[in-house]
Amino acid sequence: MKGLALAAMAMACFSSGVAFAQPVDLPIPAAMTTNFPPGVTLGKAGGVAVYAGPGGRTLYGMDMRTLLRDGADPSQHCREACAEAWEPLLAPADAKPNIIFPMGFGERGRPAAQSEYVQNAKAPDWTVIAGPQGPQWVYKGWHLVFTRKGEAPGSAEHEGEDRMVWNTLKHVPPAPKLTTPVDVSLAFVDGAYALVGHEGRLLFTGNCAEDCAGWRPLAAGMASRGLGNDWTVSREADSPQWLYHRKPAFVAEGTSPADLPAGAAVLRP
Amino acid sequence: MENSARFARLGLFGSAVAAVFALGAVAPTWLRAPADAAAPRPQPLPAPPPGGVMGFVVDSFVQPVIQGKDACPQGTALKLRDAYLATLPAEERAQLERKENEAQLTQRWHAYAFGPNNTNVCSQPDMFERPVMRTVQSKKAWGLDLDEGKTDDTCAHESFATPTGEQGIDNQEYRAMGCTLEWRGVDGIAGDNQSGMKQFMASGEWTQVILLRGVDSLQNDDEVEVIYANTPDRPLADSKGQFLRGTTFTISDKAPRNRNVLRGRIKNGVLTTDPADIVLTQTWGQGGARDIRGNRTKWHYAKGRLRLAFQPDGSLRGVMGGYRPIFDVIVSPAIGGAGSAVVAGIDCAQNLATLRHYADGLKNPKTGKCEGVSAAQAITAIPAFVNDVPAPRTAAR
Amino acid sequence: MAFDLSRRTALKGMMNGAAVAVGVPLLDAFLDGNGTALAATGAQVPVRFGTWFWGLGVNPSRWFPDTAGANYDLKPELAPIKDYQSKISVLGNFNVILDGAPNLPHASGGPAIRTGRALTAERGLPGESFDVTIGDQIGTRTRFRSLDASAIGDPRNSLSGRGGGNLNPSETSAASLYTRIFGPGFKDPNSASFTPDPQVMARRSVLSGVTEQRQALEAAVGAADKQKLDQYFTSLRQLEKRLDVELTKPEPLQACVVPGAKPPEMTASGDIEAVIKNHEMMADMMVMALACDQTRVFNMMFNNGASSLTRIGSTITHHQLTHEEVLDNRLGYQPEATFFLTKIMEAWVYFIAALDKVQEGDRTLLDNTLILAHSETEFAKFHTIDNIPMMLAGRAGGRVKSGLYVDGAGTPVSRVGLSLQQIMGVSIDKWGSKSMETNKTISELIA
Amino acid sequence: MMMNPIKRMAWSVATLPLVLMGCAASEAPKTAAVQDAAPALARTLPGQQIVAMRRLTEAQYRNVIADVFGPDVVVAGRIEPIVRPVHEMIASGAAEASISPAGLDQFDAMGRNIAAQVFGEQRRAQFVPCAPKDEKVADAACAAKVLTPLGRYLFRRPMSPAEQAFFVKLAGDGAGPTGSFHKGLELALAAMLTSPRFLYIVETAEPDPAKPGELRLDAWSRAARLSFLLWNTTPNETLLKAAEAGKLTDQAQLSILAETMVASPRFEQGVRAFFADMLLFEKFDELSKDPVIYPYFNQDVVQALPEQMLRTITDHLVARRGDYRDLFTTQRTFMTRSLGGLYQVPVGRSAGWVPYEFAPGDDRAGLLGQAGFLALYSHSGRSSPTLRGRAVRELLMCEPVPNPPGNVNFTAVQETGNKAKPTARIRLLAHATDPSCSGCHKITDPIGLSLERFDGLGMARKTENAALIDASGEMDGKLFQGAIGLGKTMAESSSTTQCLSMRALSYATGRSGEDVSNYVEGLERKFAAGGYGIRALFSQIATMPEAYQVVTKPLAAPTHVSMLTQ
Repeated sequence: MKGLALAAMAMACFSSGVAFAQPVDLPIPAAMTTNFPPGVTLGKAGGVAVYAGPGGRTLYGMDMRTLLRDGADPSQHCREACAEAWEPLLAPADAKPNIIFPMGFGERGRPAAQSEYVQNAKAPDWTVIAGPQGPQWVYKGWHLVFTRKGEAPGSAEHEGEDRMVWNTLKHVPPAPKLTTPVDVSLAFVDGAYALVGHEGRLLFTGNCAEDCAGWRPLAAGMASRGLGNDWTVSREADSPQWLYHRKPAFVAEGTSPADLPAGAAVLRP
Repeated sequence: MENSARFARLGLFGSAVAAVFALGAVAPTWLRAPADAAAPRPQPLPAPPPGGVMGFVVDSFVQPVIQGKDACPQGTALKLRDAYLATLPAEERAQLERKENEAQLTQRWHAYAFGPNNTNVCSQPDMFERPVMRTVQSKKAWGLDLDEGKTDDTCAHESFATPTGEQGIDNQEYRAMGCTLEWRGVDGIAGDNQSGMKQFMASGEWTQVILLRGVDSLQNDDEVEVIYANTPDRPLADSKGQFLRGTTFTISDKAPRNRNVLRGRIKNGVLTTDPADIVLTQTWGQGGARDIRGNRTKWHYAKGRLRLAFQPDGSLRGVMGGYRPIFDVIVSPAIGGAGSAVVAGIDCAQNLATLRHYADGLKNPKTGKCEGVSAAQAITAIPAFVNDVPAPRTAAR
Repeated sequence: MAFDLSRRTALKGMMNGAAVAVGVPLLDAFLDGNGTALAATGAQVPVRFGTWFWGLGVNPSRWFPDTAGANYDLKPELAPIKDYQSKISVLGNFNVILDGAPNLPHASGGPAIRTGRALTAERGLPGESFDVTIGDQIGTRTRFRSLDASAIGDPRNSLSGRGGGNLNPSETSAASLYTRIFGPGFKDPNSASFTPDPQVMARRSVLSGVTEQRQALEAAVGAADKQKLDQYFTSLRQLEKRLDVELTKPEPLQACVVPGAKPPEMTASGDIEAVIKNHEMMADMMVMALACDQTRVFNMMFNNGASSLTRIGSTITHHQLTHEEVLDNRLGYQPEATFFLTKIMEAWVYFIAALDKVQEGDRTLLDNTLILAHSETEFAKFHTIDNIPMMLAGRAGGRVKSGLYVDGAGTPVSRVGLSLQQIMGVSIDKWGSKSMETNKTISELIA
Repeated sequence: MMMNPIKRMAWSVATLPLVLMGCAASEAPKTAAVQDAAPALARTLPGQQIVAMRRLTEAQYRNVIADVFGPDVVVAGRIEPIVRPVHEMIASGAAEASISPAGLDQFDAMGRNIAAQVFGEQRRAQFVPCAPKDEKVADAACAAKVLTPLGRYLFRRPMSPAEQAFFVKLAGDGAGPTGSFHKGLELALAAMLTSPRFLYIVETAEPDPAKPGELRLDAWSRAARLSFLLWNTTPNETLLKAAEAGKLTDQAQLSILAETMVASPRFEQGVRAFFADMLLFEKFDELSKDPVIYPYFNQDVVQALPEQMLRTITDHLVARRGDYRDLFTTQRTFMTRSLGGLYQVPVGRSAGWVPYEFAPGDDRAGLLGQAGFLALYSHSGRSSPTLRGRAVRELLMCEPVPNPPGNVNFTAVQETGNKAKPTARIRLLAHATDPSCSGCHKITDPIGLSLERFDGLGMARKTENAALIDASGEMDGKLFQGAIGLGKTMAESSSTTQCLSMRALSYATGRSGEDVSNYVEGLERKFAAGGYGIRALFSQIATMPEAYQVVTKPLAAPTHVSMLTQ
């Protein structure tokens, strides 16, 4: 097996693709645009924000990478039985496809017209591929977009089906523009953006009243005059601390709201 | 009862194993016999710790191959290049094998890896018709008796005996794959799998732990809870790469890790678990445009069971048996795609055809066809502290 | 008296032991092997740094020595370096720790050595490579901050860059390397006029300003503290002197001989003989670029990670052989693939020899240079990345000991990058990320 | 019999003539040889007189930069270590430390690197409150606005108008050739960071109104003293303001401030720095073990060992407000995953530190049962009862032990594989019976032998070479068993607490143990009265008027000898 595994690895060196993948069950990256294809709206399914299509039905992505075994071009996979159950989200009939599924290994048999196409891993939110039923939308370079025929709006019933082939298209809005101290950034936590510190640790504020031992201040420099209108520095405490909108900022132990002490609230922009 | 009857049939360490030992320092440790209940125990087993909780980290997890000329008398299975040559008339073959025609031969056997519409034997092995390859001819294999003689959900197959004399061993994966170079190697010692799998265990990508609860005696105990699980913690090792004993691991059941809860019992110092689905992490770590970063591959043993013998030094040694979905066996080269075929010369379609031919389990009730092969892994594990997932989460399960 | 160590001795003593682990600053004055404080005399031969890369590792049991320290044993695959053994140290048993990041075949090892980080994307570098950091330290005053070349002719064959997806592209032929170095824009260092660096000028004037504080301070202190202040201002004066050196037109470079003619244009294919030829011409060019002080940092790539080297008349590549050819556990190696390794080691020796032929005062160019040669895997068949073979050649102007086998005992490979940067004067105390973060210098190497 | 530490120190040297002969008399501890001489500094000097200059330690340098500019500014590089005077604290070495050319080179590189970060695009907005008229040229007015507050923080007192003008001019000099206002600021800040006013904590004195003719530290020096003593960092805004308002020369207000400071979470940082100094933690940088003999030794472990000791110390003394004496018997500590392997105990989480409590009766009791201590005072391939015993005597009880003579044959002790002499106890018999050795070994080995159930890495063991280990020990006539017994004996010895008092005072003032010895007895009484709590000890030291008196010292040749050379 290992020999096989190694052989499999050898593949990497031959592959012409420079892309690196977004594994299907890892968090989807934030949307880059707020312009959606016609007919696409935002909805909720399975408790999270998702894209919805015709009739408010949840949009699903068919992850092309998981279907490779069935043929060299998984973008052509959904025919017959699949096409009976799933309805492609078609782009306008005259839309010119601008993405393909990369063949790897020198694009054998297909004209080498790479330059006309966006690279999958670097693709913008919405691209168009030549699907079996005509030009079809692709989300984030890999997810061929469908709705499930007859599914009720707001349903996520087919999430993860067929060994993770089908996944609802979760919507992560683009991050707001914000001036922050170095080492502070934004992360999408529990359906909204939150301020995080080094290694993604959540920033929080609140009143610790007595037991402040576990409340680690977000340290600032005492010579710092703050940043814009949002961030000021408190020099009154024993060590200089950042205030966000005049609320003292603390750093949590971890990256999840579960890591916050009692009485603490996540700092959000 | 049935178990004890079977144990009674076991003999001493087989000669094949002894031969391996004779090779001395190069003999890798896992080549020693997997758990062997009847082997003489020079030292008594210690008492279990108070509370009956014992933890282990798996330090070796490989396919058990029995070396020796009788296994593959015709030699190892053909690589793609030779498999291609074998399809040709003798004259043409001789012609191509001439040094001056090497370029042409290369071009042709490479082409043999590809099919219409950009398909290739490894990415789309189902789409190629290939003959069955050379398989293990001997009657000896390590493994477990999975079907225990029942035939209702298996397909016709020939069972093996262990070198120690245990009968009814189901290991068709070994029959199908055991003559490949990757499994067997060229030197009668070991194939690439052996060092490769060790590397994967040491890398921390797959780390496996075993947690036993309710152990009252290492000799005999009717009921033991066995948790066989993955942890994201990389094993701590000494400067020579040997895992250190007595370090702590924390079980995770969050993808891509798994946690299997099994029921087992100990007889004569051997722990055996009841058949259950056993799923463990398997990542291959490849890149590539179509990469799925290993999150889709698993070690999946249907009706899987562990049989592990407690050793006087505190370690566990034994086998896991079960039925693997056929495609799982070749998932790694399949992910590698055309590169696996033309760089490593692996004909995944041929592998798949052979596995299909010998499939003996996971019978599809609709088609009546078997979609899995019986299989075995040799396992050794050393003492460790194992933290289970937090209790509220296990209770909710 | 045994106890009364002077500070100088104390520092020196510590350097021999764990001193660099304690991070004693590596000022030239203290590191000159002859004990001459070069900073005081002003005349200083530049110290250079470079890397030399080859793909697909070695057969470990036939390459790594068994005995640590000096006079290490030469195994068959390392035998080609025999004549230069005293100038080459071998580094073994340093590990790449990925912390759960996938081991991307042929891609993870090289960047881990160069950046101290695990690669997560398939291409590029996970951080700044140390040759770039070193270039920022020692290469700012030469025409090129670094020169990069790939003998196999692939411009993307590079492990140097500032991180992200970008790599410094390699020159692919000796002819283009010649044009780059000696073509338009080349000024013969032995005749060119000299323009001081405005940044250095500004620093120099700031330092003189600091010196002006002296009187004010010394007026206020007692005798004990005055002694400290005197020492401080003496140290400051040394710093000023060093800047003065940088602001003065350098001594002529006697070793610099501008090659007369541009080498013939030739494209390297994967054919090993052609790559060897290309490498030899590139090596000669690189040596002169160093001797003429056009650069103080270089990266020479022999072949690439998944090496497409082939043997004349054969279509099987080196890479393919490493995977396809079965490992004979009895022999411990793959005979066919080993052919290429031997050729690679010979090429490495050619490179070393070319540097060693150039005399600079009483030393050779090699003595004034430090070169890390390394591969991207230990044993390519399994893509193993622990114990990747590495060698250090040259003595960095006396800053390092050579001719040793250093056993890293499974410690992170980032210790190598940390040590190299410290030796080259980069001001860092720790380097690498996650499990590869380290502050442990390889003190055995420090002279 | 109770003796003060200094007397004991004298005793150990003077009342053991055999020891001295056996251990080479010429190598007696240096501290004993410092002679009195006329004060070099006339006490009549007026006002703002520099009376001491203590070089910043590496930890202090890092803390200062983080406090002034924020922890996101990277301090890359190591600092020339301060040489520890024999049997003394690094803190007192700091008062003698000069800066070598190599050291200054490093400070210069670090300073420029920090300045580039502070005035780089990313952070500029935080530190430049004004817009220059033209970014390409100097702007004195704006530069002054930037540099004046920085000077106050970095020099721990406001800059004089002359100083201010000086650095503004430097910024201008720098802006010229580089064609950048911000480059100019960068160069000026780099100059501040390489200035002796920054690199040294400069203590200045003023006439003491209470004692005419005497000097006392002025307010700014007091602010720095408090801050570096209690928090190991630069004075914060509150302290600087208090200095400005004259609060620090007022005994009552000084006490209030000191009390607040020892109650702050930042006090832990000060306690850590003190113990790292007292326990010679710089030796961890050089710690190495034979990986074949000690497979559990690795870099993770090396980094965790001192941290485990510090966590045990601060948890016990600061968080739990424990009695210092109980530190030698406490069963509480902290573990990481790699330490869990060394200790062979389960660790609750895979990452980070988790509290751990040994079972009652476990021999892992107290600080001396921790692997950090045990490994540090061992050889790379074997344990050393002698080193351990000596460390207990010297570090924790302030009783110096002379070095061995130069001509000792160590073969018998080093032969760990000798089956005829399976245990260290048996091997050390050679020293115990050789009169030239026994004097010293008598005072070290019986202590260290009680820790023999821990090997050279500090892993527990019951046997050595298959022979059962006898862990009985003896100290000053008291017999005990194992680390627990040793811990109890330590806790009962008055030397233990007296030693800590002396070390703390030496640490605070930068003076040698001998120089502060007169105050130890008084301090020790207050330490005892405060239940041997660390807060009581430090607030006492931070407020005792004696600590702020200016003591002048003759210029003596520095003695750069490490404390434990063998």
